[in-house]
Amino acid sequence: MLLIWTSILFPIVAAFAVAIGPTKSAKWTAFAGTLVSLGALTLFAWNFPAWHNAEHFPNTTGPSWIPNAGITFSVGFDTVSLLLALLSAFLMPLCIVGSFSAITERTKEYYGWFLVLGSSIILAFAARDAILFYIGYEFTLVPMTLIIAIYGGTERRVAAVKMFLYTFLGSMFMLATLLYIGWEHRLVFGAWDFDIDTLTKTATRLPSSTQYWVFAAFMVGFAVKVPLFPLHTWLPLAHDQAPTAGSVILASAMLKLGTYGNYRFALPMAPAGGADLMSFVAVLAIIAIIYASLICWVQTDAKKLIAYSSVAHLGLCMLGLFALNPVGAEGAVFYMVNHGLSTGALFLCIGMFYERYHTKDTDVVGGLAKRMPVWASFMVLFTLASIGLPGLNGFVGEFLCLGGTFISEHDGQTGYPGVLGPWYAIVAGLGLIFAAMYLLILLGKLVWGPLREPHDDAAHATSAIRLPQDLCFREIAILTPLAVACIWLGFQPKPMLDAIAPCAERMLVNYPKEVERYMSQSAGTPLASITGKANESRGE
Amino acid sequence: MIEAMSPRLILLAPEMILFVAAVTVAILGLSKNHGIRASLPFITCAALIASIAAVPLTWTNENSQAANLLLPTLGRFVKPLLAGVGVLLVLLSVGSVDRRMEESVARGRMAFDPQRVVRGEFYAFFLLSIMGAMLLCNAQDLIWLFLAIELVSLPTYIMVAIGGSGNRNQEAAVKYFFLGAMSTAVFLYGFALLYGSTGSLQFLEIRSALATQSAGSGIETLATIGIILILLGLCFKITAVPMQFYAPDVYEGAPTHVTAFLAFVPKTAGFTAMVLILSCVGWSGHTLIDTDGIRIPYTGLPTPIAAILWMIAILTMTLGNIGALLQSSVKRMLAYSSIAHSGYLILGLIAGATAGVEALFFYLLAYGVMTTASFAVLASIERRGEEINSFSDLAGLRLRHPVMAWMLAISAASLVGMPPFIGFFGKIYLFIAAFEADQFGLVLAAVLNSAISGLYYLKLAIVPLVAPPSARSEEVTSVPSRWPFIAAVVCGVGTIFLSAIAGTLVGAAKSSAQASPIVLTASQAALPTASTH
Amino acid sequence: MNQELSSGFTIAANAPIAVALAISALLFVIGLVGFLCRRNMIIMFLCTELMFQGAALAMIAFARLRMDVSGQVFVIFILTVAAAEAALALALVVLLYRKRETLSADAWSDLGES
Amino acid sequence: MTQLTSIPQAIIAPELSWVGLALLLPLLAAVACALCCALRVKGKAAAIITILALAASFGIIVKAYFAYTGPVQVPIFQWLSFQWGTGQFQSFTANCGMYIDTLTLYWMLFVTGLGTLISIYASEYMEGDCGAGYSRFFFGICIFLFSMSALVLGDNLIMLYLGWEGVGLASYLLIGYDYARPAAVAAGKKAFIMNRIGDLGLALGIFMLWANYGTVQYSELFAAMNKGGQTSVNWDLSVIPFLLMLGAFGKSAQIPLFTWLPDAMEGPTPVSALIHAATMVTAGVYLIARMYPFFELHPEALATVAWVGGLTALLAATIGMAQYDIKRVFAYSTISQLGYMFLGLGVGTTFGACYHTLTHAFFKALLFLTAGAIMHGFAGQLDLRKLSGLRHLPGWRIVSWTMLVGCLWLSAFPYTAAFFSKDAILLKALTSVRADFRFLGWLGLFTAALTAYYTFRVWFRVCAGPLHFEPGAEGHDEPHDTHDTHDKHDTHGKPAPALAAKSTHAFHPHAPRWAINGVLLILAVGALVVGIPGYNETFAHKDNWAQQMIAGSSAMEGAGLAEDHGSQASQEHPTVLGMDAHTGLTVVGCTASIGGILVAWYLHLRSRKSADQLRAALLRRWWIRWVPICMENKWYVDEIYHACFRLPMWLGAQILSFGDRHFLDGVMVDGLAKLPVAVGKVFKPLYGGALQGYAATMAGGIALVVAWLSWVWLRGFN
Repeated sequence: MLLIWTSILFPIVAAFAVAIGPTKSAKWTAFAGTLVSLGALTLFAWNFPAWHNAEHFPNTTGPSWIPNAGITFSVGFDTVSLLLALLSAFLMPLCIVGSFSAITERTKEYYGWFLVLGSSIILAFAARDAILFYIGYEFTLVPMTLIIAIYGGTERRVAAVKMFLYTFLGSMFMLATLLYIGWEHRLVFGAWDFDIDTLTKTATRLPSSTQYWVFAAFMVGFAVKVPLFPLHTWLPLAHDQAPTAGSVILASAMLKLGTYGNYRFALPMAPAGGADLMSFVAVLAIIAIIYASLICWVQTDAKKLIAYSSVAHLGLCMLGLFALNPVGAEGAVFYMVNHGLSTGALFLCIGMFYERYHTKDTDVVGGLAKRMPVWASFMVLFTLASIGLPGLNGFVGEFLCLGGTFISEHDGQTGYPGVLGPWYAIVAGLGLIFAAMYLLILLGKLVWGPLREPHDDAAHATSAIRLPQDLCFREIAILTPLAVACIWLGFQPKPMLDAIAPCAERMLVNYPKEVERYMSQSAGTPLASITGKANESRGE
Repeated sequence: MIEAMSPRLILLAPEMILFVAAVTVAILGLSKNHGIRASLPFITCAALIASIAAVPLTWTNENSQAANLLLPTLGRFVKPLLAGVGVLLVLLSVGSVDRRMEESVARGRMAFDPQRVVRGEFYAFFLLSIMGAMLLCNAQDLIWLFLAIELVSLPTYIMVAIGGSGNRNQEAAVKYFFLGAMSTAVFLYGFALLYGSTGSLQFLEIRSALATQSAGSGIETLATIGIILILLGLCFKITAVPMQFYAPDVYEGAPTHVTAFLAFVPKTAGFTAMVLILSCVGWSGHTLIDTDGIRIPYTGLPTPIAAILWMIAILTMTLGNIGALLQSSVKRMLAYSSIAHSGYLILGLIAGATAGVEALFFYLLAYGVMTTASFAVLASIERRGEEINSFSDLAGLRLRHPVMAWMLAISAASLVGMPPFIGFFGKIYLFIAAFEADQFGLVLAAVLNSAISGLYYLKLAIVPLVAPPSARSEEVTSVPSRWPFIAAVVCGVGTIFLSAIAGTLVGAAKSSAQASPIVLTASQAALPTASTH
Repeated sequence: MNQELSSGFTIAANAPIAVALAISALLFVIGLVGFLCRRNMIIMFLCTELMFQGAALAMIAFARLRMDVSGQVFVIFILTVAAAEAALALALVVLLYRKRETLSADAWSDLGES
Repeated sequence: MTQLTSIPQAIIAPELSWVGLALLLPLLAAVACALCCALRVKGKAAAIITILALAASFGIIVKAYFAYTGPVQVPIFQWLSFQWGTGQFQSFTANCGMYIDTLTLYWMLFVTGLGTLISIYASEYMEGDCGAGYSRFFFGICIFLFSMSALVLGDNLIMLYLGWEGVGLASYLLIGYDYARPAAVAAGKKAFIMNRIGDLGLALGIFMLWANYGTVQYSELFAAMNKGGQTSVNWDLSVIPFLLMLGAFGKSAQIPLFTWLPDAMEGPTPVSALIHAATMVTAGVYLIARMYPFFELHPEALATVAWVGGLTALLAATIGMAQYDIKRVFAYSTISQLGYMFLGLGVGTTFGACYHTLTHAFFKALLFLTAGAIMHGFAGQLDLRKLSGLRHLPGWRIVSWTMLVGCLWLSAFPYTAAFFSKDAILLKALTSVRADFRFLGWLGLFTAALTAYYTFRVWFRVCAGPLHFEPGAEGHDEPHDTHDTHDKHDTHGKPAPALAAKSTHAFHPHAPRWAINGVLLILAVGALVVGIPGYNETFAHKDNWAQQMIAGSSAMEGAGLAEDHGSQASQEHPTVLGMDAHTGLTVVGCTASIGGILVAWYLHLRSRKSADQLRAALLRRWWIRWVPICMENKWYVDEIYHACFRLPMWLGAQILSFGDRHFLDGVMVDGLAKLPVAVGKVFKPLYGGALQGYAATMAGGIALVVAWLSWVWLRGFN
């Protein structure tokens, strides 16, 4: 409890310290702040009671905040949220160190906002009160918007405004839905209460038609954040314009808020709606995979490419989530963490060569393996992790997501019937091929091949801090932990899988019967055509 | 009657304090001594603070019971609210009334001339207007209501005219005055019709009369039309459709500190009056839950009233927001935003009963603080002695006045409803109230509108923080007086701090919204009138 | 508005009430129309006074109908307030006339969406 | 198909976990090499580490071979496993463990053995860029050996998949070893992506197996098969073999996924020898042999494999006939031989396929290494028109003669090891009851003749005849290894081939030294040795070692031991051309190979002009012209793929990215954002600024309300 609040609030304290402290020490203050936050969270995770049992939200209580609206300060973790919070807290100090050379003016504001961003993300993951979650979820927009709008590229203001408005619109729907469920709870129990478990209990009691709309409204909110096709267009622009560290946090932590929202709210709260819209969301996810992958293929801007690739990857993650069986859910949650690690690392790598060449255009720069072998080897490693090479972290998530989708249609024996199936898995599996294609093309242009460098040394002159040709110690120190994490999770996923399993099951507890209901009545609905196609794949 | 008089007088202690202070400042304003003249705003502040202190002392239950008011506890929250925001508004105006004259007197370019000094009057009218708004809380009949509203309005006309110098504020004054007079006539006629239908001016009697009407063949058409006319007339005070058209011009033309005043005090007065009128009608059965969780269908206000309020709410928030999108003038934009916020507030009116009214007053508090914050920032900077107007003046504000830039950003974030600022909780409360009234449609509209409002509030935050300074904004300096700046900081911090104690504030608002026990005939509770949707 | 007029008849069956109400409504509308049509600010103000008086007349009529004095009391207050407004209006008009040497309301339309 | 004997069941044997060192050592060596890379070690430390590690793991495998008693399953640690219930289908278990049976050992023996030898060879071959890429090269080798061992040793299909993609990665890294050359990079990319296509099939096959049998562990799967196959429910199992097949085709470069292998020759020659000839490309054969029982889930599955194999063999052979680059000739011969193996698997003799894998591993590695030695000596020269009579050149005799050995073996010269292995396959095909299998058998024979021809075309051109050579020009289109280039930037200043031709006599090819020669000799001996099982069977009529090895494993189905009991689906008295099958096939096979060799001798040694005349003659006749053209242009397969798949997809991608930026974002999103502004403009006139305008609007509003009310009343609202 205390540790959680430390990890949430200490960054804010540090932010104040940064604001009033001298400019010179700002970055170190920020670094210390994030380290303390990470340390507190790690300490909490170290003796976290519920790693292996299914006890939901262990040892969490909270003082009441607004009693007559049932809003409390209660925070707590289950393993999934704890993992994601750890991921964010883990990336924070890396990002801050990564910004040392990139951010040269208005540093105090930058680090201050970065700390606030970190704490609000952790708050969102830690909150067990829906409104508290919303506060964290929504407030991340403010620092991120400012970080993009102040420190971003040439179109930074457009990008920032678009990101803000797009996600804001989505989350307003989400808020309304939360309040609606709260109201339903108020109807039944006569008092407002926003405790997530309570809301879940209430929401699952709603008639399935209501749940349908609840789910749809949630999806509007979270699909923007994930982002799910066709609501993804803010992401490439934001990533393209954001400073490196901003991109890292955006991709690794903020997008996870969307998938986490699905895991924590949309799916468990409206199982009937989830069952009804299962194949619809799955189809969107698959479209996202193929669509984004194809776009990646023709991108020449390295950062945009990674941005679109994370659209594709999170599409796969959503697909696994909506396979609605433990395999898919395990894979999806695992994939959230892995995507955070590998994509974040890729953004860091791109940023590092951007700091040296001041261009992200793979037609201009290339063949850097000769110039920056160390950078190149990290780049290759993270790219392979992102491709999903077995033995690296990406594989486990991808494989389980696809497997979950594949067996989703498999009747009864898994205990989790579903309407997806082999056809979904096959089409989504093309994404794996595409991923190899565009990421290897990126490698081929950027890392391999004859050396190509922009000839104007003006670019180098402008860089405020002279950087060595290859990575300096600081940069290696940033990438190494990520690399270790990628490899370790690839070779030793077991503990994490065991930790996720009970949560995944709890999320899906209502689904078997709901999906049965849906399948029994789905004949004739427009979605049934898709499902029907999946059924044909049985070849019987 | 007589024995009921004394508690009523005691309840009026805050108003009395303000009245005495008003007379005092009006006289002191004529003093030759510059120091005395300079101290007027602070005397005003002192008076307001004193009246805040007076409320809890005097507003005891037995007093309010004895005063047989319709909403016996209304003043307990609304009066401190008015006075509290009033203090900030006074700070906002420090140094801007009579500024030219005071400067030239200080430079000795002209002798002090009691004929031309207006500061005394200004603060007197300031206090009187707030006093009128306070008096509303004690209104027990239509006459009192009418006089109180007029007492709120008339001084504001003058404040707009004398608060600053130049043509724009006089144009604002004339528009405000004439259209205000028209709206007054409208609700006056409404009073007449209501009186005609119920045969009494006393709220309690009107309420029971209407109760019996609705228990019978429904509320008389005459009364309905009367109430609707009253509401439409009051829409002028709260800048709601269809009476909001004056607002952009007047807010833009009036001096910034007066604009801030207009954006809060008349609006609060208007909403208080509306609450009083609508409590006469009674949200007879807002959603009732029996123990099994079975929902008794919502029978709220009579259909036409509810429907019209419904339309007014949606139109107001929508027109306000889309109007604000087009603006290049900050004050005009804020005027539209205040229109939009009235739209949100009407949700509370429709939801009604305790939940809606408490949400309404809580949101008024939030709105007062956050909108005052943005006006305070505008009031604390100027360009070549003119008050700043366009966004391009604000560009790159952070370079010279970082704190003000941040305050503007904070107020914008709060106005858009970004957690964890106070505006967010205000919105949550309104939505909750609307849900309790089954007004899902209104919630949806409000949600969409908040999203739209993001378009321009974001501009208000981004321009000072991010945009590079323009040629115009290079000339922006802070006004000589530091007090507007202090007010801005107080409000900015307030938007964050108040959200931490939101629970307490809501509790206070709740306690203020209880209606005096209504004599609901059982038949009335049984008869469900038509649902609003 | 037939039905509530009829109800008026039922309460006290004497015609003048309806007439008075009609006249009050007429006064109000005349005032409104004049307010909209005339450009001279003083006349515009007088039109608002007309609207006030329409309301007042209705009030008196209802007081008569209800046999209740409070309506008439209200009228006295209305007159007072009207007087106060008149004073204010004249002061304002004079102030504005000094600026522009005209009483036309159109002279004051610099603000507004352009 | 009914099953006679059940697959031997594995027992859990944790005590054998020391075999895991065969997995661990290459991995540790890889880490060590990576360290060498990071520390920029100048010397040959990486090579030494690698050789030691691989030799050690070879030793371990040998020890395991002698310790072998029966199939065992050796758990190591839990990898990718979790459960959400107690039911059979409510868990997913893919641990890091080993499944050791004879098939595993059979494969691991030549994988680790050849791995060791070739890394010895490479230690000299690559010495040119000590300090530069040397450690990186051996890092790749170690990664490869680790992945290959995981592929073969793994006790479940996920481990196999791990190795499957791991070897793909290794080949990607090693093909693109010389990353400065776009050709090499592109080749690596192509290899990885085409393999990925196969991998998807494999992955889907694994899912399908899991969905139907609730496990991906060999032991449990085989147990399920022994119980008579399908334990699950509703799904058509018959797709499983086809999905697995796709993976095998990708990895083993069969139609339709074979085009990556020739390009892979861009890599250094040891890589080509180890990965793209001897070991990795046989992973497909291993997969099918390992999962052989499941290929009977669909009657036509094996037939498909057979057809694909036979056609690939022929197609690759025809292309190989028309290539001038030695390594490419050998590459296509590899594809062709792999085709034989698939043919063998398809017609039902896993023994033949696996035996051919073994022999092929040796002689093809040998051939590639000789080719590498030539490249190494002649500055990357591989054009067989520009080299001649090397055996007259001092210091090149070993290379020439070992190459001859390799060529004889490849052309299945009578009573060489390859002769027996190829016989086993063709015999099975020709004696099959199925007519199409018999046809494929004759096709295989024809291909054998072609093979003999193009193999000896190379040898007669390069090693025989008058001495004459031109050095290659490093760093241009010719595949080359970085050894001779002391400085990359100088390569651009190097003389063009023509110029180099003039300076022939100034150029002194330096002969290979002991490491290369030694390895060549060992391999030649090895190529002889692997013939021994064949001799035993044919002359001593003893049991064939390879056959026993295969028969003891899950591939026993087609191992042919059961065949003697006449119960297999083959003719009672199989005959070829009326003779007893064995003799007949011997005769025909000898004829085919010797005939091919003679033709090659005439065209490429005796009168080399006639070869060109023949080509010219063919080109002159319109009705036959297409044959040489298509053969020289590899039947335009790459171009067809480009036109049919890559180009349309690329265009689609362009359209999508344009649409995403300008339509979805530009029109839909921004348009939606502009909507409120547009609506706002509509209301602008209402705020005109005229006092009475406002008054009128307000009055109008009130009037509207009143009008609405009265309308409501007229139709009654309660």
